[in-house]
Amino acid sequence: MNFLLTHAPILIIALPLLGAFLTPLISRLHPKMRNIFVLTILIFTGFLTMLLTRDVLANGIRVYVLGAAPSTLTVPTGSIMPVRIILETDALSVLMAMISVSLAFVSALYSSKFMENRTGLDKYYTLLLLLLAGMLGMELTGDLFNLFVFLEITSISGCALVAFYTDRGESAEAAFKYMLIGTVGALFVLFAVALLYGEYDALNIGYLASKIQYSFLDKIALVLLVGAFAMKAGSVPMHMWKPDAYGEAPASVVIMLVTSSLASLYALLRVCFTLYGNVLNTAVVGWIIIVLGVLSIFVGVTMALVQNKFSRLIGYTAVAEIGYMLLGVGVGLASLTNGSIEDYGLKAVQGGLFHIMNDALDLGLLFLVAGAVFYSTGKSDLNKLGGLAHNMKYTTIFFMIGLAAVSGLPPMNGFASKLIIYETSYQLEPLGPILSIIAILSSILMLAVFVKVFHSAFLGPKLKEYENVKDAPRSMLIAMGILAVFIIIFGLFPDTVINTIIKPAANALIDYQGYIDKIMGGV
Amino acid sequence: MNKKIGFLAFAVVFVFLFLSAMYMHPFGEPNEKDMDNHFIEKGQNDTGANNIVTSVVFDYRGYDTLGEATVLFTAVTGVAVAFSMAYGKKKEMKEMSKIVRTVTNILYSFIIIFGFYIIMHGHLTPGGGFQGGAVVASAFALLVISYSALKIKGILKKENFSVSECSGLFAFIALAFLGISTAFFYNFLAGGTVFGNIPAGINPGDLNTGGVIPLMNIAVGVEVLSGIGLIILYMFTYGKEAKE
Amino acid sequence: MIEDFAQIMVLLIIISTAYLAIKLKDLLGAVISLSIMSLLLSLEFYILQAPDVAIAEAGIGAGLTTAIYVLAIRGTKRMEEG
Amino acid sequence: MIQHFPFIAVVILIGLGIYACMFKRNLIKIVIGVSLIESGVNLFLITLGYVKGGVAPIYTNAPGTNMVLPTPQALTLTSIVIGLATTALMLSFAVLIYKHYSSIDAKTRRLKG
Repeated sequence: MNFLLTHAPILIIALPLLGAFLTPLISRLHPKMRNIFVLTILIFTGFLTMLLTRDVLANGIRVYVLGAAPSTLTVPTGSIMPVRIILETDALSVLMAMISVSLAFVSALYSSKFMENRTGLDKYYTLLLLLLAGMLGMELTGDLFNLFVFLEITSISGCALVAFYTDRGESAEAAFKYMLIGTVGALFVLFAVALLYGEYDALNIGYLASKIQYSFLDKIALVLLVGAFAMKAGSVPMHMWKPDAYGEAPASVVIMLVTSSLASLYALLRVCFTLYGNVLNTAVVGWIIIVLGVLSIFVGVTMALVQNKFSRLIGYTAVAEIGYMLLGVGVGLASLTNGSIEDYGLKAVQGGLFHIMNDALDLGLLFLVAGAVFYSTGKSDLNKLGGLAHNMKYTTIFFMIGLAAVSGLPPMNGFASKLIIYETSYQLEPLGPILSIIAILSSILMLAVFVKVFHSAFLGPKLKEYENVKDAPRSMLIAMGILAVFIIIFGLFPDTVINTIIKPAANALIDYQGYIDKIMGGV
Repeated sequence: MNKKIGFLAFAVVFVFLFLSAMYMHPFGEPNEKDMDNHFIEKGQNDTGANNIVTSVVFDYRGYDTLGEATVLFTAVTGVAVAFSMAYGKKKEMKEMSKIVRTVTNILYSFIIIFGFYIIMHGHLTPGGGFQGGAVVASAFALLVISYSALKIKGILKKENFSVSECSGLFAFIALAFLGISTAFFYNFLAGGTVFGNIPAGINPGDLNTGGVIPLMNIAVGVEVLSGIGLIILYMFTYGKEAKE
Repeated sequence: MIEDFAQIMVLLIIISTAYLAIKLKDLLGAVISLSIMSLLLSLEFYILQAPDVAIAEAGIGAGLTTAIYVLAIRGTKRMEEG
Repeated sequence: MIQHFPFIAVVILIGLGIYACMFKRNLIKIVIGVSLIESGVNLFLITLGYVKGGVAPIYTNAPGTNMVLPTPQALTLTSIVIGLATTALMLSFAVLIYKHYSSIDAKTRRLKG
């Protein structure tokens, strides 16, 4: 147990990688064995993540130095700085890792039936594991270049999965677009990393944070990093890939894509709060992020109103949801001055982080419902669907839960986190009340959007062509059920969740000094 | 209108980049070199490799290299997904002329041997798994193009490539795992008997150095040559019909 | 001095081949221009004392990437429209 | 000016690449643009690591011990292989798009970016 705990950070990343390398070999033996193998890998990874989470919450930040003897020696003897790649996991990283692993498990469970009739499933599962490994690598690493490498793994495996329905031209298009955005974004990240390297001759985030001077080149690097990660997260100026990719990919993949965009958001937060935490003019950057967030909310909701393809519509609401997180975090950043933060600012960050978690659950559930509808009826055009509630009872219930959660109705989790964001952004000087009103109004609009969907797809008389439609198979229902149960639990006991994991995560995000000290030790 | 906004954005980005170039330190005189000095001074002692670049690639930043190999693997899987459906009829491509084939026959074995030489000497001279793997893969590309792909399917099968790609990667990650009693990617062979000699200073080069680095070079070389070979085979067999 | 001059020449040719790679309507020509750029880039890497990277760029950038481009052009269309 | 010339060359390469990505409509041209950006970034990394009068960081029969920085070379190696991977995947998507639409012009459909 102790061994596992010592090496947990790397094992969490290496296990899915190992699984991915072995999946093509194992699928030659038997398809069933492959599914079991993938699920086993995911369960083990989840177990290790849980172990790590417990440890980090109890004992604070954990470092793991790759290739060093011993594995906690961050600064080697005879040097003044870390030279090896260091994995640094704090409460925020483990929160994100938990989200990624659990959604990957749900996705694998769901796909065992959902993708059953497709060919090339060995590649599908390989890519799924690679996508998970990429996200985990981004979330647990403490090294900038390593972040870039795993960002590439995430985006490449993501687009290969978007193109998985190769019999449709649209999916290839969406994949190309996603790939272009991802690659150009990643190259910007690399350029920024190179700029920072050229100035400080270091790649470790903690060390760079302790050295950074906010010179002109640092500012350019910041702009490039924020731009690239915001692009990958799907915030407004570059959100166009998102509905395309989410609309064309298989539903079980989309929930992984949602978490991968959250991983990019995590990287954005890491850059703003930790890497530049020491020097940042937080008010300006905070307001930029707020503006991006509000624009995303606005554009996402208004575009969702006019869509008539199920998954594309949810794709636009995903843009809006990213906006809510940016809003929460931006309010926190704007109120942060010289390391001390206003009370409402801290709460806003908590709201934003809580919303990250809830967004993954809510959107995940909705995408899975859309996938189930597609699985049963073969259609995703909302104008052609109707009266599904008669035959697909469980799916309808899950859709109602997801609808309530995503549009922020009590007692769901979405309500809990959005309430925090409304309250805290209201207190921000000088434009706070307006922000909060926009956020509330957009939420109501979102409810309208989904009620429209509910009405047209699920309610109404039984349509003739859907007379023999069956509800989704059991494994898909279980997958949706897991998400629904979490949504309700988080909605009923938000305070417990916030106190156990969100609060430490928010504190870890703001405490850049602790992050630096853990790397630099006594030096 | 749209184009104008695009052009404005482009101009802004370009000006930013240009300014950053002007603010860079003078060419050839880096401000800080603490980390790199550590690599240059301690590299031989820590990893046992003469080629410091290789020791950075496979030891100090070996984990990045694992990620890099994974990126290639991901892309190969992605290409396989993209071409998983055969469209239309496969058109037999004509072989190249007799001269080309003869030259290929003579050349390809030399290129392959040269590639493996690069792989094996990665810790001593410029080169390594990635470069050597690419050279071997280019020999495959030569074979595939000068003979028609359909003709040589017997030897260059996608399944074989796929298996060797996975095994190369597996060997790589397994080598990383073997050091886990100390740390993942720990160079556990350096200082031992196998590949364990530690060179010091400028020396003519000794194959028996580098710890796990030569083994990792071979593993990565196998992965890269079969990965790129797979990409070329896929693009060759499915990338050609649908014309006219 | 002579090294500086050689380097500037190489960089200028790199830029002009890159410009050609964008400008040419014939995609095959553009790709060959790109491949020449890669070769010169690898020469530049060699001048900058990076033989490892030079080998990689020559093998991967100039050789294999070009092969993949050519195969892709064979599967699509050779000329750029408009 | 002259001592910044390698950096300026990098910027021009990246600029050309971004231009191609933004304004070209042919998918293969867009991929060529991505390749150009990538080459520019690689060149940037290597120029960062150059030390005047330095030799390659390889001890085998080295002419001296004033070496250029090894880290950027390692990073560039990684970036070159990643570049090959992304280029191959994007080109295969382009071929796939051509199979479906018999066109690789971005403007004929809603694809633009």
